[in-house]
Amino acid sequence: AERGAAFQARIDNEEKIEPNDWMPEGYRKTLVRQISQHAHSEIVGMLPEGNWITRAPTLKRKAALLAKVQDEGGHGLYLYSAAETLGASREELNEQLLSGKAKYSSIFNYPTLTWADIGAIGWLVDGAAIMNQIPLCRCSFGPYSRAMIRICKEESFHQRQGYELLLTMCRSSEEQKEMVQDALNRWWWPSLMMFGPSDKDSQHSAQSMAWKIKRFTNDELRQKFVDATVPQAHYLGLTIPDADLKLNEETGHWEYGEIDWSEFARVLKGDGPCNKQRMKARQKAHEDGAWVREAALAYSEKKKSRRGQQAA
Amino acid sequence: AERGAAFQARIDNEEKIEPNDWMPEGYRKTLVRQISQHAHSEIVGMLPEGNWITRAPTLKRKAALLAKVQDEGGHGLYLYSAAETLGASREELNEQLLSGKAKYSSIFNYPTLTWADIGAIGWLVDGAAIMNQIPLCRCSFGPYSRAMIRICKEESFHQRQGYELLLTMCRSSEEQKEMVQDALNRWWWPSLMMFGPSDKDSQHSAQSMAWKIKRFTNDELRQKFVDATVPQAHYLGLTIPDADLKLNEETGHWEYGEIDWSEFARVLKGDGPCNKQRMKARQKAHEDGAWVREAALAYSEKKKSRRGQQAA
Amino acid sequence: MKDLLFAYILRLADDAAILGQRLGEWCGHAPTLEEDIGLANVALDHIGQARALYSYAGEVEGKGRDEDQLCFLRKEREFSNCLLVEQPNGDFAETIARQFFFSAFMLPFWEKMKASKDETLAAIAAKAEKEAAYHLRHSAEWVIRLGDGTEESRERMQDAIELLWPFTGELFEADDTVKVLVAEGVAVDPASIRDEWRETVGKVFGQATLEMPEEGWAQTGGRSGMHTEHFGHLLTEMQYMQRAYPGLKW
Amino acid sequence: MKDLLFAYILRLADDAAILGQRLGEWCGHAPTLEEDIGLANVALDHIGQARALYSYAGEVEGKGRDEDQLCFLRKEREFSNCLLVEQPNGDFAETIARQFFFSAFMLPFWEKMKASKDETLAAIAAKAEKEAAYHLRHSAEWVIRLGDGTEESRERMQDAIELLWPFTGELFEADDTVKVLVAEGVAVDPASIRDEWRETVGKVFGQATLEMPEEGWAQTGGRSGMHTEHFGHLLTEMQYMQRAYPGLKW
Repeated sequence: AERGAAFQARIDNEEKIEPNDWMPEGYRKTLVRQISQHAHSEIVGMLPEGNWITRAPTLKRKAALLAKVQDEGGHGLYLYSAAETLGASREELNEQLLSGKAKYSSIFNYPTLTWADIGAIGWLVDGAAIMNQIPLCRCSFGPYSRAMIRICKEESFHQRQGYELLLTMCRSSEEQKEMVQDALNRWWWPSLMMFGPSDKDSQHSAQSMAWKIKRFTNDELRQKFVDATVPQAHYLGLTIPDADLKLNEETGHWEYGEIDWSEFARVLKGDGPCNKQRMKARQKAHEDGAWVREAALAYSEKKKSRRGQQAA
Repeated sequence: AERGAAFQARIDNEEKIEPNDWMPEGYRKTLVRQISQHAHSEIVGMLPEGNWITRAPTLKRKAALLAKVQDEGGHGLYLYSAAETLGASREELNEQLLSGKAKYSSIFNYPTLTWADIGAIGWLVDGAAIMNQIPLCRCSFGPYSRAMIRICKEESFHQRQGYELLLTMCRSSEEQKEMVQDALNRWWWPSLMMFGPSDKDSQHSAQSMAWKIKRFTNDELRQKFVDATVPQAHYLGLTIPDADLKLNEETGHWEYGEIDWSEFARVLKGDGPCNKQRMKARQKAHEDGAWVREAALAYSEKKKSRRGQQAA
Repeated sequence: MKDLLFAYILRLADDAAILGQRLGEWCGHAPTLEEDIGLANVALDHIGQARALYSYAGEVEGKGRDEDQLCFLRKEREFSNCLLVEQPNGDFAETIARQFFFSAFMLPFWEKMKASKDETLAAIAAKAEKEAAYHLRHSAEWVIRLGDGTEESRERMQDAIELLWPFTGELFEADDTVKVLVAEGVAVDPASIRDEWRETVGKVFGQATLEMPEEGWAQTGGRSGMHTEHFGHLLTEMQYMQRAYPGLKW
Repeated sequence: MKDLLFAYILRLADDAAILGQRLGEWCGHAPTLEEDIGLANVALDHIGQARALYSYAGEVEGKGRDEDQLCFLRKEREFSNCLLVEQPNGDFAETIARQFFFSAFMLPFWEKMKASKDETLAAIAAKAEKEAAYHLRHSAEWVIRLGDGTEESRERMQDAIELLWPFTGELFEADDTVKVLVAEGVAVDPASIRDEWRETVGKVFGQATLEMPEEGWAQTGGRSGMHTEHFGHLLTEMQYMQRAYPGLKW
C-alpha cells in the first residue's frame, strides 16, 4: 500500500514510470491490454489499405500508400516492443489476436470499397487516432509515451496526406467528389465510434485517468475530433451525414446526433462487415508463414551451434 | 500369325475393330498412346483458353468460350472412355500426364496473350485439329472412330466461331486488326507443327497407315491445312508470317517456308513457354482436389455398405 | 415504377453475372474432369441468365444500354448483386456451399416468378427454373457427399457453411423496391420462400450429417452497392477489356 | 537514336514497376511483421525507380506522356519488362528467389550505369545502386536462411530456384537496341555482368547448401512484349483505375 501511494505520487508528479520500476498489477495489465490492442490495430489496419496498393491510380499514390502501410507495420513493431518491456511477448500477444481473444480497433472491420476510402482512412481514421494518441504522448509509462511521440508525428503526416488526396479528387471532377462524399458517408459514424463508448458507459476511464494513462474522456476526445473535422469537410464541399449536426454558437462546439451504439457493440462482438475476413487474412498469413519462421529459427540455432563448435 | 492376317484382312476390308475383338499388342498400344495423348491435349487445352474466361470482352463471347471449354472437357471424357475400352484406366493415364511421361499437343505450351488469341486458337488450332481428326472418323478402331465423329462436329463449330470472332475484330477497328495479325504471327508456325514431324522423320506412320489408324501422312495433312487457311487469312486482310509462302499455280497448292523443327523439338522436350506452367496447373488441380475425390469415394462406399446392411 | 423495375431486374442480372464470373474462374482447375465440365455448365447457365436479364433491364431503362454496357461499364458501387455470389471460390467446399445456398433460394424463386405479371420475367423464369433445379441437385449432392464423406471433407464443408451462412440472410431482404413490385404482382416476395429454403437446407444438411449454423447477424449491403472487398478485384478482371478498349465490337 | 533510348529506359522502368507491383501484393500477408515492412520497403524502392525512369522516358519520347500514362495506359504487348519480374509471388521462397536473381543482376548493373554518358540515367543509377545493394543483401540472407534452415524450407527454396531459373537468361540478352546504346556509352552491356552474377549466385547458393541448376533453355520474349500468361492478370489490377476513370487527377 505504501508502494502504491509512492507510485501514485510519482504519477501525480508527472514522473515517467519505467519498465524496471515497481508498478501495481492493474497498471501493468491495463497498459499491456491497451498497448497490445493498439499494436494489433496497426497490424490489422494494414489490410484495408493494403487492399488498394495494387490498384492505386497513380505511381505517386501507390508509393505513398506503400510508405504509409509500411509505417503502420513499424508502429506495430514499436508498440509490441513497448508491451515487451512489460513482460508480454510478441508471440503471446499475436496468439491472442489470432484466437480472437484480443481486440483491435473496430474501424478496421469496415471495407475499403473505392479509392476515396484510402483518403477517408487517412483523414478520418488517422485523424481520430491522433486525437486519441496525442494525450498518450504524455502517458505516465515511459516506453509507451516515447513510442506515441514517434507514432503521432507519422500519423499526422498520414492524416494530411489523406486530406490532400480527397481535396485533389474533389477538385478534379464531380464524379470523384461523389466518391469522396460516399466515402465520408460510410466512414463518418464508425470514426466517431473509434473514441469508444460514451463516458457514462465507459468502464476503464476513472482509474486510467488517475494513472495518467488516459487524460481526456472518450466524449471529450470525440468532441475535439468533430470540432476539428467538420470545417475540413465543409472546405472539401462535403456534407457530414448527420441531420442533427449543428454549431452551438455559445460553446463553439459542433453538436452531433445520436451514435448507433448497437452497431458499435455488434461490430465489436465480431459481426462487422469484415471481422471474419480480417481474422482469416491474419491467420492465413500466420499459417502460410510458419515454415519460414521455423526455418529462420533453425538456421539461427545452427549458426549458434556452429559458432559454439568453432569456439570449443 | 493367322490371327494377325485375319485382323489385317478385316482392316483392309474397312471393318471396325471393337474392344472385345482380338488385336495385335502393337495396335492396342499405338491406339492407347494416340487416344490418351489426344485426351490429354483436350484437358491441357482447357488452360490457355480458360485463361481468358474471366476477361472475355462481352457476355456473348464469355458464354461461347465457356461452352467451348466445356466441350473440350467433354471430348476428354469420350476419349478417356475410348481408351478405357482398351484396358487403360483414367487414373493411370492421368498419372502419366502428371508425371510428364505422357505427351499432349505441344501447341498448348504457347501462351494466350490477348483476346485475339482466343479467336486464333479456334481458327488455327481447332482448324489444324480437324484436319488431323476428320480422317480419324474412319479410323479402324470403332470406339475411337465414333468418338471422333462427335468431336469433329463440335470442333468444326468451334473453328467457325473462332474465325467469326477474328472477322468481327478485323472489321471493328485497326487496333483490333493489329491484335489479330499479332496473334496470327504467334500461332501460325506452332499450328503447322501440330501435324508432327515431316514425313521423312516420322516414326510411326507406315504401320499406322497399314492399320488405318492414320490415313494421310503428316505432310499431306499440313498441306491441306495451309491450302485451306491461307485464303481465309487473306479474307481477313491478314498477312501470313512466312516470306516464302507462294501459290504454285500448277499444283494449286500454297508452298510454305521451312518449319523451325528445332523449336518443335525443344517445346516437345519441355522447354516451351508454358510447359512448366501447364503441368503445375494440372498438378495443383489434382492435389487440391484429392480430398474431394477421396470424400466422393468414401461416401459411395458408405452408401454401398449401408445398402448391404439394409438388404441383409 | 420503371425505375424500380429496372433496379429489380438489374439485381437479378448482377447476381447471375457475378456468380457466373466466379464459377468461370474454376475452369481447368476443378477436382475432377466431370466437375470441370459441371462447373463450366453452371457458369454458362448463369451467364445466359445474366444476358437475358441485362438485355431486358436495358430495354426497361430505355437509354439504349445493352447487356455489355450494363455488365462491363458500371462502377463497383452501382452493382447490386447480393454479397453471397461475390464471395471468393475458396476451396471446392466453399464453392459448393455458395452454390447450394443460392440455388436453394433461386429454384423456388423462379418457380414463383413464372407467375409474374411481367411476361418477360415470367418467360426468363420458366427457363431459369429448370437450370436452377439442376444447380440445386448438383450442389446438394456434393454437400451430402462432402458432409458424409471423410473427416477432412466434413470439416471443410462445415467450415464453408459457417463462413457463408452470414451472407444468406440478405437473400430474404425486401426493401421498398421489392415491396412495391411484389404488390404489383411483378416481383417475388422473398419472405414467401424462407420456409422452403430452410427446409431444403435442413434436409440436405441432415443427410450430410452437417450442423445447421445458428441464426445470427446477417451481412447486408449488396443491393445498395456496399460490397465486400473481394468484389472490386473481381471487377478489375471482368471489366478490363471493355475499360481498356472502349466502344469496340468484339 | 531517341527511339532506342526511349525503348531502353522503358524496359528498366517496366522492370521496376512490375516487380514493385508484385511485391505490393504481399502487404499484410507476409510471414513476419518485419517482412511485411521489409517487402513493402523493397516494393517502394522499385516504385520510386519506376517513377524516375518513366518520367525520363516520357521526356525522351517528347510526346507529353507522363509516368502514369506510360505505366497505366499502355497495352500488354507494349510492356517490355523481363519475364522474371512478372512471375507470381508464389510462396515466400519464390518471392525471395525472384528478388535475389533480379537484384544480383541489378546491383552491378546500376554500378556500371553510374558511368553512363546519359547523365539522367547515371543519376538514377547512383540512387538505385544503394537500394539494389540492400535488396540483394536482404534477399540473399533469406536464400541462405531458407536453404540452410529446415528440410521443408530447403526443398521450397530449391523448387523456387528451379522454377525461376529459366527466366534468368533473359537478363543477359542484348538486342540491337542494347548494342547500339552500349556502343554509345549510354547503356550497360549485360554480358559484362554475367560473371559477377554467377559468382554472387554461386556463393550464396554455396552458403545456403543449395544446388545451382544446370544451364538450360532460357525463356525469352519480355523485351518484345511476349509475356507469360500471368502478366495480363497483373495489368487488370494495376491499370483498372486509370482505365475505368480516364483523364482524371488523383
